[in-house]
Amino acid sequence: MQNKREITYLEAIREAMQQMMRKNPDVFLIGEDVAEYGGAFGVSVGMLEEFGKDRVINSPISEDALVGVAAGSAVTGMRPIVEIMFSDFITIAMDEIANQAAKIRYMFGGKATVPMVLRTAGGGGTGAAGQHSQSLEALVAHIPGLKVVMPSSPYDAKGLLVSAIEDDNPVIFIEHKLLYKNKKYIGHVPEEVYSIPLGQGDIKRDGKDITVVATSFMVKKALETAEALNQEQGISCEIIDPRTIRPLDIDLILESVEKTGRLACIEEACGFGGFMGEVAAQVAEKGFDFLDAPIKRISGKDCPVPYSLVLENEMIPSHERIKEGILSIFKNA
Amino acid sequence: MQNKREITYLEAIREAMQQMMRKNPDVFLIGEDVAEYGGAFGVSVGMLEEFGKDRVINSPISEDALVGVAAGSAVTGMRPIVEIMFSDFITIAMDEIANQAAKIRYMFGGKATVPMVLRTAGGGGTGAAGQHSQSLEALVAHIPGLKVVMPSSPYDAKGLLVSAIEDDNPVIFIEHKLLYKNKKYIGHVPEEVYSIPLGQGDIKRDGKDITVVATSFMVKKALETAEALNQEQGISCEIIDPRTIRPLDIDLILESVEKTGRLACIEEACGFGGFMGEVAAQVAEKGFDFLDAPIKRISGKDCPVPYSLVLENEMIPSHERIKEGILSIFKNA
Amino acid sequence: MIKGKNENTDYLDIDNHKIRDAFKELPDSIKIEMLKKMYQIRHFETQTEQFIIKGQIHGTCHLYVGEEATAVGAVYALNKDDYITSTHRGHGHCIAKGADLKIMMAELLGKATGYCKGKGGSMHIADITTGNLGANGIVGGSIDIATGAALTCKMKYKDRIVACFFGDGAANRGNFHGALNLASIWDLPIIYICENNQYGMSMPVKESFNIAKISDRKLSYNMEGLTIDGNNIIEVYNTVRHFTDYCRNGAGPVLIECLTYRWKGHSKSDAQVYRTKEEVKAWIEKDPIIRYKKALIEEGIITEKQDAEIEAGVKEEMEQSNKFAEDSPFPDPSQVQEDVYA
Amino acid sequence: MIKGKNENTDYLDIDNHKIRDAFKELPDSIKIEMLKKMYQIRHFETQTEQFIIKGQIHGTCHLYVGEEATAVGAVYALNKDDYITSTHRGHGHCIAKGADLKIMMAELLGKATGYCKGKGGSMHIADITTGNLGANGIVGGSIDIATGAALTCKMKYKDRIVACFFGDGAANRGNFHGALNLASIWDLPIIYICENNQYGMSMPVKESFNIAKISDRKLSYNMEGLTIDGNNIIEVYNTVRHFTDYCRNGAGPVLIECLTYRWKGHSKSDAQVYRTKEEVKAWIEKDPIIRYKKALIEEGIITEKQDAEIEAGVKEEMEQSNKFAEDSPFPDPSQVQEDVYA
Ligand SMILES: Cc1ncc(C[n+]2csc(CCOP(=O)(O)OP(=O)(O)O)c2C)c(N)n1
Ligand SMILES: Cc1ncc(C[n+]2csc(CCOP(=O)(O)OP(=O)(O)O)c2C)c(N)n1
Ligand SMILES: [Mg+2]
Ligand SMILES: [Mg+2]
Repeated sequence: MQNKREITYLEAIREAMQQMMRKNPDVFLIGEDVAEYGGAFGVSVGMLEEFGKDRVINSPISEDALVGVAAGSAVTGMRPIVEIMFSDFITIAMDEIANQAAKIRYMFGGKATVPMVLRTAGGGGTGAAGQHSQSLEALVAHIPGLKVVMPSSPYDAKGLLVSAIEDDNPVIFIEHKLLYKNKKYIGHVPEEVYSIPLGQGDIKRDGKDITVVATSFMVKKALETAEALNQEQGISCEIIDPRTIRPLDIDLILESVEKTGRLACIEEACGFGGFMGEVAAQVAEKGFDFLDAPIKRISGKDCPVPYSLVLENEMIPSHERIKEGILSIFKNA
Repeated sequence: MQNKREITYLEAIREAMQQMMRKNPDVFLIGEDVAEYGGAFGVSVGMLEEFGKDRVINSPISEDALVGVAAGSAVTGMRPIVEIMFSDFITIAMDEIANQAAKIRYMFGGKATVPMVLRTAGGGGTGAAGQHSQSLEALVAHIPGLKVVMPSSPYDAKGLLVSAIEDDNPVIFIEHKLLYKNKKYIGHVPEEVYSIPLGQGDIKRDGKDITVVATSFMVKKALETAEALNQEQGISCEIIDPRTIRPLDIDLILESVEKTGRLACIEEACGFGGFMGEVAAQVAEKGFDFLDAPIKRISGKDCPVPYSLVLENEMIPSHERIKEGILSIFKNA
Repeated sequence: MIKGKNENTDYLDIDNHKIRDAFKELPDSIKIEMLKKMYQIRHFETQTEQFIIKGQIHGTCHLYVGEEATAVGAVYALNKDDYITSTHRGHGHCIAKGADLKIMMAELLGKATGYCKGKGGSMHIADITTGNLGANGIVGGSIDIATGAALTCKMKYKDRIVACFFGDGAANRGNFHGALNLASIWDLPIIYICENNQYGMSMPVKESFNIAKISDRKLSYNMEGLTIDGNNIIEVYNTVRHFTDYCRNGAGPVLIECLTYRWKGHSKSDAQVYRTKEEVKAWIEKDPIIRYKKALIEEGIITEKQDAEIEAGVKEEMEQSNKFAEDSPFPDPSQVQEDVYA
Repeated sequence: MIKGKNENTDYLDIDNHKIRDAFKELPDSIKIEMLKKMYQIRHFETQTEQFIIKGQIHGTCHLYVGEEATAVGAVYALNKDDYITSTHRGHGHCIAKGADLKIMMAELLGKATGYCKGKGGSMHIADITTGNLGANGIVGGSIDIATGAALTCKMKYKDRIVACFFGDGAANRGNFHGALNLASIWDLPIIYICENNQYGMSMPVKESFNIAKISDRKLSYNMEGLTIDGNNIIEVYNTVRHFTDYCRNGAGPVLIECLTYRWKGHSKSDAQVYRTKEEVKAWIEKDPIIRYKKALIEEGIITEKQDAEIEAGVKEEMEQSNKFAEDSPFPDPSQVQEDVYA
């Protein structure tokens, strides 16, 4: 059946770009190796052939200038999608992202728009070590003027990317390398263009005992762990994927915590100063009375992402660590 | 009396640099306009004369290369102090800070040290608008491998800078523009070299009703507000200045919250994704049972720092807003 | 006054480039308007300095006094719908491109009627309607933004080009390198105008560069470029005008270095220990306004009296601008979080 | 074989530079050692590829096959206590500078006995004891770090210099520009060695640059520089050797471009759609090892048989390295948070 078509996360992202580029001649893709090579992860494979080299543009290795160029083209009427190969490299363009793109509108008194999307691949698990595996969403989530999206499924990826491209603000769109091609995580994606509003979270699993907020690839690990917890311990997890971390759908989280009384936050990023601190803090502020137990964050350990598989598995939250973390909340209460 | 000498925050910082440079020929100062000009805020005035241009080095405007050069010189045996004029510009050197300096030791398996200090001026209140007024400590606090210091008094500034220079890790040392020369905030600073351990918070005011964690210039506003609250409402605030936000002296905070049962967190940075989220989250995790009321963060509003005084005053936490925030905790409970 | 006029040709020899003397073809009215713009900049800045001294300006300002020929000469060589990007020292570019002095001054005083509704101040004035994509508080911050605007021109507005102003200090920023490389490989229609005013804050060009001419950095990108007298508005006009055609024809980017000088301190608080009074004086003697005015009088385009009238008119305009700015209301604090998102 | 040997002089003419033929003065033992190093690199990479295919390497690797002459020629021109910095394609530099193959291979397999205790992997091998300040996963990431090391040399170790390797792609990074400018204004003792292997990942140099020679970027910093045949180890040696004296004497930085080619795909997963098989084949015919070996045989320094023995010895050494690496234990997970801070 056509409307049950299942595709990968990568294909969903590509389809969103293709469809939006067909619709609107102002949309174009620019980044390192996005043309013939199809991007380091193959997301744009085939797009050069369809859209030509004027709309699928290879860039030399100068992330700072690249993002600045995207911002400049956006201010003057184009709608660039700029691909930064690894999210670790947003550090190179951090001035252009945080001081320029994010602030232009405000500083100009609302007299400009910067409709650009910065797509980038985050996360570890690939043995790429400290400079190619980070989850740096906290760096951009902190900056007013940006929107930050972290889809965890093909369906969300397409709908959110469509919204991001249609949005008149700079949007940082963080994809996860382990989701791109993994057949285990394919999902239904409608062929037509559809959009998911930025700022709307999603309940990925209904539950009643505990609210689990997770982002990106951790949504998958949380879902898998929730099944195990349900079967083994009879614990029912409600899993919330905020999908966009700025703006954050805190109401959805609060409603859930009101129901469950417990909160676990799961992120791949280093916990200290990580984004889930914001989620925890907001719940400790606005949902304090709902809480029956301390909030628990399960995060990447406080070190760079190591190379060796045994160490990397230790650094990034594992199913085991997520499970223990969730269980500890019940023990504590 | 000599040991009651009172000097400004700026003088304390300069003295720490001077004394450490006299002691150790490997220490040098490098940054834009640090020589004849004495740095944009005058912190290094006179140092060129004492140490000469080989140790007080003007840099062209290339913050990325500058920080990389500092890291490279540190790895090979020097102990650079690099001044980044405004903390907003760390975004330009974010790769060098977060992907290089912070990670070199870990990625090399512990076989290198990067003893450098990056001094920079943060905060608003000077009408310098969106790109010269930010409080971006959250960006660096999130990165393992860095230490992050935010002194609020002349005494702390000197002792912490001495420690930072002696430390074998990259230290981000964030000063506040409004503290530099303000006679209101001068304080006693011993003439001899002394150090304050990085990672040790300080109780700036004893109190029993509420714990107030504040950083940098907000410590001053919190102290002033606490006096007013005490006089007007009989509320006794305990004010904790973590001084270094990475490593964070969470024990000191928890001990205080255990005593007071209440927590307010005050930061100048935008609240969303700001560092106080980490403080709040940690207390919501480890000190949940101590809390008698929701945690309250009082932060910069979620927008770039605006230019006009009336707007800037609205964006940055004011005495009034701090007071109301603290009072709201009591109303809530 | 015009350097290296070639005998028997229509071309001027400027830094070994053959440049057409397009200035002489301008109608007198435009030539006079250019003088007026220079006065506007000069008096706007003088007034700004007064407001700083009187404490009416909350932040800092970087004054363009002494550099007027560069902004006015370059901008007048552009078409109205061409883009410019500006710098922290941006009042001059902004005025040259047609900004309203009242609205600018209101912004400096932090008023709701200012260009940025008081949110940006001196370092962030933009006027998209006149093609001014804005000042920038980050040194060099607009270099890649301008390059992006040039990409838009190439993709969408094929008859437009971009002029990107930046200082000598900015030419050492990393994004300068990345952006000029992009412009060169994509043949973007952009004129990079480096205002070499001899210092980046306190850092002399001779210490921050190891090359004699910043425009020689064109060689890293195989682009055209040259170094000109930025205090000679006719030379600036002719040179930029020459390259507007070049860019508009798709021949790619250009790097022009304009030698000039800032008369005032770098910003509000600058003891100027890094330069001598003699040096400043020598440059003040090369006042670009006086030079241009004299040229216009020599050529019989205006008289001394007319010149005085023009300047008086500008002063009068400044009075009105000041009044408008001072009388304008401050923004309402409740608006602080508006305009963050579209 | 040696380009442009000047008649009646001791100098070679390389890219219009007069370069002394220092190679000929080397003892045979060193000339042979250089060949051995090239074989070590070649076989280390071949073995690495095998481990990748067999799935024993968790991350990615960037192989240096085909570029051996550049690393070995350059490093042998340095003193032992000079520094180098390397790149994501770093095995060659590391081996040339004297790293232990066993410990390197252990690192690639993620073992506790590796250079980084399994924390860094291929892209982060460093060996401070041999003066190797490390590979870098950030393209161009080591350019400013190397420049900082050169500052240390100038301040503290006046007899040392730095050789900074980086790719063509890296020469477009912003920090390349900032760092070369700093080195030039401070006269730092550093040799920037751009390994132009024709591509940055899939991006051909002819599309990412608008200039014929990357070494011409020296002009932006008024530094010395030239473009040489990076597949000719003797030319690389002589050129770098020439400039080590220059740098050590305080004459400032140098930019050398070595023309070379990577035989393998960019990394683990590269379909190589951006280049033709013919092009690859043409470059394989310029195999730097075969060229050097032939030269040594021609000059009577080794025989075919000795060459075969050297290679066999290297293969044997690789066997042992593999065994060491495979037999070594993985790090203990409990160590994951060690080594973050000193
Ligand atoms: C990236 C960055 N670094 C430093 C500063 C502080 N700063 C403001 S203006 C200036 C000097 C700029 O020199 P130049 O580009 O020559 O412009 P000029 O002021 O001479 O017009 C500096 C260092 C800044 N605003 N941005
Ligand atoms: C700053 C940065 N951008 C992008 C990448 C991804 N990447 C890794 S290697 C590479 C190509 C590098 O080209 P070059 O410098 O010529 O070195 P080569 O691989 O050819 O040896 C790219 C784009 C990276 N690691 N770092
Ligand atoms: Mg200047
Ligand atoms: Mg290459």
